Amino acid sequence: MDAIILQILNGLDKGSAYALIALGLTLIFGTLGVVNFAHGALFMIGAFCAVTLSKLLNLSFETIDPTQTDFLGNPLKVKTPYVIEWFGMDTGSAIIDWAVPLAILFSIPIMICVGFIMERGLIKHFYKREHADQILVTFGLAIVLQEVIKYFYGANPIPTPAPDVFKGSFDFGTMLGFDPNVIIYPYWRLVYFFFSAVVIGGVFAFLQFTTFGMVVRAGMADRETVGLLGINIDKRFTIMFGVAAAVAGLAGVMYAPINSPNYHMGMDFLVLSFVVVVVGGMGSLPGAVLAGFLLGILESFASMNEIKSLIPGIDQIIIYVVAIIILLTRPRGLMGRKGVMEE
Amino acid sequence: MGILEVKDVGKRFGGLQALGDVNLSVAENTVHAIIGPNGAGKSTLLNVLVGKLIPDTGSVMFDGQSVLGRKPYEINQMGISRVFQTPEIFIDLSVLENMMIPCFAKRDGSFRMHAIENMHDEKDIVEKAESMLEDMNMADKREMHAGSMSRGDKRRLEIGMCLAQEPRLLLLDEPTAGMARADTNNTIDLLKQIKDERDITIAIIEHDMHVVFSLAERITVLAQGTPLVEDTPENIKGHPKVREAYLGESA
Amino acid sequence: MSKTNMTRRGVLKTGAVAGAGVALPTIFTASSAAAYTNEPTGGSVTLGFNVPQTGPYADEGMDELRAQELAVEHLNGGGDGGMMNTFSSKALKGNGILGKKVEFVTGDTQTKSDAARASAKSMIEKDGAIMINGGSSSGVAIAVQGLCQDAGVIFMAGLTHSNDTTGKDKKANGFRHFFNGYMSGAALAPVLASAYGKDRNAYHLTADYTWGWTQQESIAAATEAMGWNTVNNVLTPLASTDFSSYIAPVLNSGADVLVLNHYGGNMVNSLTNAIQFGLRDKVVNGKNFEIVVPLYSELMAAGAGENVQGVIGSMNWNWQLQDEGSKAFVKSFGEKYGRPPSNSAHTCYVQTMLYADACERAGTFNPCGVAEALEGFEFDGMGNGPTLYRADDHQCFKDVLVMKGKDNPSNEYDTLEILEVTPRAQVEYAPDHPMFAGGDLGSCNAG
Amino acid sequence: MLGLNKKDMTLLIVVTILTLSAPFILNPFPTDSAMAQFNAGYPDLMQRFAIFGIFAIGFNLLFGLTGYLSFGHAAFLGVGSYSVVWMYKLLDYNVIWGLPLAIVTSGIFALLIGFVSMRRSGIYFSILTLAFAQMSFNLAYSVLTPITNGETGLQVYNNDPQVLMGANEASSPHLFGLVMNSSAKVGVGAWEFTFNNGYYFCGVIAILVFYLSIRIFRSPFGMMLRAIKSNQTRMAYTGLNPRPYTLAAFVISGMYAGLAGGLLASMDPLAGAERMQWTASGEVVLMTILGGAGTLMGPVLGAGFIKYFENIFSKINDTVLHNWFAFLPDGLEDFVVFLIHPFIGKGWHLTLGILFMLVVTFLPGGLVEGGQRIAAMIKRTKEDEDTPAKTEPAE
Repeated sequence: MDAIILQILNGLDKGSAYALIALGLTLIFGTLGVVNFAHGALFMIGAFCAVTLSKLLNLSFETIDPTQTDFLGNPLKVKTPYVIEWFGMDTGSAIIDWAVPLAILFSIPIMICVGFIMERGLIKHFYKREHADQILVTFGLAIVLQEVIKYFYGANPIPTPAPDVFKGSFDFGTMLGFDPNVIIYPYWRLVYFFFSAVVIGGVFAFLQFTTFGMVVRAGMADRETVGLLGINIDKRFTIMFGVAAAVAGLAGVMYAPINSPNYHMGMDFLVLSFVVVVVGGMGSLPGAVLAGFLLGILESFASMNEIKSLIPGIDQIIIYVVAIIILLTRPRGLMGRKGVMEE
Repeated sequence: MGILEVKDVGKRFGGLQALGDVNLSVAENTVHAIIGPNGAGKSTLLNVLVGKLIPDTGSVMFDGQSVLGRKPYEINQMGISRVFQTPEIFIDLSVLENMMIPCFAKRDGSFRMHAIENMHDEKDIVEKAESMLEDMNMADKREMHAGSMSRGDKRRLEIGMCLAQEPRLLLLDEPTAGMARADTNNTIDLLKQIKDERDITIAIIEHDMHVVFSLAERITVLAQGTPLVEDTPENIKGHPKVREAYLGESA
Repeated sequence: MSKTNMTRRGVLKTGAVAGAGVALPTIFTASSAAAYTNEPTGGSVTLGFNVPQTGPYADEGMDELRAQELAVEHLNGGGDGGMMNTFSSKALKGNGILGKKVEFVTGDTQTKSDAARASAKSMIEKDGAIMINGGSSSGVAIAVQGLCQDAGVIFMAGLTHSNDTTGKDKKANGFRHFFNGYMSGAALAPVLASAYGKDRNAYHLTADYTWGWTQQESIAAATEAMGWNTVNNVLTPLASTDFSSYIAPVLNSGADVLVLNHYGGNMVNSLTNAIQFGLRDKVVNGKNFEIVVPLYSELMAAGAGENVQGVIGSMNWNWQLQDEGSKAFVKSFGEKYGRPPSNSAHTCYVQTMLYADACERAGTFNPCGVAEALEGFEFDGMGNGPTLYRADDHQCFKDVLVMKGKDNPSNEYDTLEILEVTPRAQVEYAPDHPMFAGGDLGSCNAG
Repeated sequence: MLGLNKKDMTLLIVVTILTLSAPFILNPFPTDSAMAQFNAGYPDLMQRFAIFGIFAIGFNLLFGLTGYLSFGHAAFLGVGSYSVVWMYKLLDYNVIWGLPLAIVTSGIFALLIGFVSMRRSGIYFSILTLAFAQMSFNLAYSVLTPITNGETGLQVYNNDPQVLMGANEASSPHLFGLVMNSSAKVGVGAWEFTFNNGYYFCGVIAILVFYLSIRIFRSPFGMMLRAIKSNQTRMAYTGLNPRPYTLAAFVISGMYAGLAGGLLASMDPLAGAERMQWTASGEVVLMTILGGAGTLMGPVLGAGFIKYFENIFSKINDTVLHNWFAFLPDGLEDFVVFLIHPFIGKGWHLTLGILFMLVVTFLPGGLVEGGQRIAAMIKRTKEDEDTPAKTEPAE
């Protein structure tokens, strides 16, 4: 029982990351009809926004301390971050400590700009092209983006810790009457879960309750008609691309403390996020969220020892098995519309 | 006993009764038109006939065999060909290739693996396709990209492709919809010619009364999913019920 | 020049193909006169450095490449000579190898067996490389080692830690300086026992592929011999990025030690995840919960950041060692590149030196001669104390370092501290030890 | 001749001549010149050109003709390789046993995967094939290690049965004694050309399967596949069942992939699990689109293009650059090297990514379209006529 609760928690947390990435992907697909293989790269850039802010806050000046030596035997250069110099030890280190949450604010304008530039500069020329061409060009873009990041930050993962207050884990077990340490969950992962719930809720509310969102939803359903009404749908779609990029970026910022960001983390999530989107149904926002959580939970269950001992290697393939079963029983994924991407 | 017998066919979409107790008999070697206002169930009926939809109740017999539950390609192989409202042709292929495909389908059935032969070495197929193009007055366009033709030519090609299969029943779904008057007249002439020259039954769904009365020998009027009346064109013209249900609005 | 594995019949057939297929040019030089693959004929000799330049291990590959370039510089008499001054063998004179200037070509393994073999082949076939050096995973090392055996060149393995490299998959043309899973276990177990006590329950998370299995087997055997109990061993998929679902059940299993048999990105993520769960703050069975990472590297430690603090693991070498050889190497590397070398850089540097030295001593580049010179070679002054290249399996035997994550690192390179230098005698094993059984060195191939 | 029309015959002859003379064409620079870095005429890379050419030709039979985009073809490549290496282990190093088996096993594998995946179309089909291939890769890397030797890759050990192994038989892959990795080198002046048995073996097979693919393109079957890509509705209402056609195309292209995988193991007797990974499937997709999907030559060009980058650009390092630009004054030399540095050696991915974007943006029909445009330009200037270039559907 405790193990199951634990894995449900795990699954919800994994699922929230999957759902966030898939949400942006399916948003772009649904509005623009573009298969964006560079979406994982947007997630990665988001994580590197957190890395960059953390590096900026740690920008230091050097003073030479003659009492200590470095590895070559020269006097050690001691680095002091400007932030600490300016704001004093306490405030300064607190600001550095909170780099990741601060990066949320820092990343939103950056990601929206990245999204705008991508859409206006490249993607818009591919609306009328075949999906295969879209895949190739966005895949090329993904490679370019990750190589640029690699050029500046190297291939090694860069530790980007969460603020100190979120260190350690919360003991759910004692709340539910289990022994201590039976059901524990890290604070930061709980934060991630609630954060993604808020972002997902925000996106849905935005589409549901604003005029802008209504037009976009209508455009997703029937682009020509909305165009005929004299509404400049293209401009709105550009904005939607920015929003999708921001959602992917936020997912990345908050993910940075969970796993140290590296330049290929986007590719690691690419296949998975496509599976999530397709299982949910291409172009369906609720489908993407549902499929994200479903696959997250099933993946967590598959990694339980009890299940692994029954079916060896099941955790290696569970995502794909589920994808195959769902696509064969529900032809257009969980909540897909007919006629999307079937030509 | 007609070549096509529709008995008590009903089809529901959620709360909407699209078809209710449709009975229809199409006699062999006639031109039978099905008319009716928008939403009368014409398209649903057509989709049932070609196997795209399965009705909730009733039976559809073609030449004594049931078509229900069969896939569209199987029904086609039984001898029913369909012409679509918007011409459905292979736009990426040449006109001759378009015409060769139904010839292959007629000769080889629904699947045959002939991956090594050169298609131009299939003399009987090429000859048949070319003579069919002659019949359609399209011989000069044989090397053309089918997608680059005018709409009227596409329609002509599609009808030719259906005829190349030597079907016993040709279903036409508003064949002149969206056409200019000249093209419409050409199509009427073509269909008349087909009717005169070939051993074929034609069922036509049409909105344009000019087309219907130029071609049809029998007319069924469909309204709200049920046949209102079936008769000859002359009688239909004067039928009060039809005037009320249909002609009145459209006139 | 290169004709790999040419049988007599092969020559005839090839001649026939060439004769039939193309009009032969008037100037025909059949170069089958060479005594072995890529025999250097001019004034220079070409070494092939095959390291990951793309993919997750690219930074490690970069560091290996730096060390190899440094070694070439030293061999050609440039720089301060580095370890050439401390090396117990004095055969190298700083005038290249056997009087020939050393040149090198590089290839990208991408950390994939196929790509690594392709780049090694291109260096052998196209650039005339006489040996291949480098690499940063066992799968790649074994694949390239097999290739070099077939092609008739020497393979000096870089970072490869699987027992199989010099066990089940050992080859006569392949040599490994790096330590292995068994040695990690043998070095770690006593230290772990004294640090954490003999009554411990270990929970293993193991990367689900060959290297992970051999390391897990080695560590479990060594710690069990000290009295530890292995509670569970869970295999984790290679592609995992999030290990939370494997780590969550650990606390409730009765285990009080978590052993992470992961490497590279897997290790960084699994350790980071384990620290997030606060495992090291917990008390289980009345003892502090501990985490062990059997194979450490500097880059992994840097990637995991403060999460490595207090975590014990093992290494082949570390720049903080204070022997003369290490100091000389760190100095010349640090002055050239402004950073201390990693342990895989050290291995690649030493391997290049050892190869050059063996050529000098053998008086030839012939792989069979070089192999003979390396087999049973005892040396010192290369940073690991007295070292033996064992003839039976081409494995180096030397001291192993037990490391611990530093609590207060002073800079980004100062993440680990040396806990103990385990003497060579303690990590030695018989060539027919069951974990290494099943292989066959075969005989050397000169092409 | 050979059942081909004049135009196809010319193409086949040109391809044959190019293939047979590749050792010359690919080595245009003298061995000791600075440009020798760009020579591709060494056995391993030439073999890869031929093998990945076969892989891409096969993939194009599915994707180029039917439009079904498979993301799982690498699985068949892997199955082919494993089959061949197993035959080495059980029988002997003669590739005659393994290659037919590779084609058969990959065909069966393709039939199973295709039968399930072909129930869906569009991206749903792509994801199904991707799922099957990733499952194969993950299992081959871990649980199936007894069959695949996991991370290390399947290889021959001295204690393998090898029941047919003769006393004097070569201990590396061969065809009845024709050892694959033996070569003859011919020096002509400053040039040196390598003639490798393995390359000619792959080359001849590549020509054969290229010929076969022309025949399939021109056959009624090929026309049916193009018809499916063009209009599935008309297909069904013409009494044709699309599924057996697409399934047959899937199986044929799977067999091509299996043959390519088998040849990889015939040139180099090791089968690594990585060749089944999705990135490997993605690579063949890129090759085909880059070269020009649906054309005869496109996939071959795309395969050559990508393999050339992978093997040649990745090996250019700073030292090489400094050698090239040594003639420049010191400061300028460093500056030029600094500018080029990010794009070569470890940056070859970046260059490839940029090229993908450029090609697909400006040449929607791939490299073949580029060639056609250049040809049309030449023609136009020659004839001095302003007729728009007509794009051929299948050329």
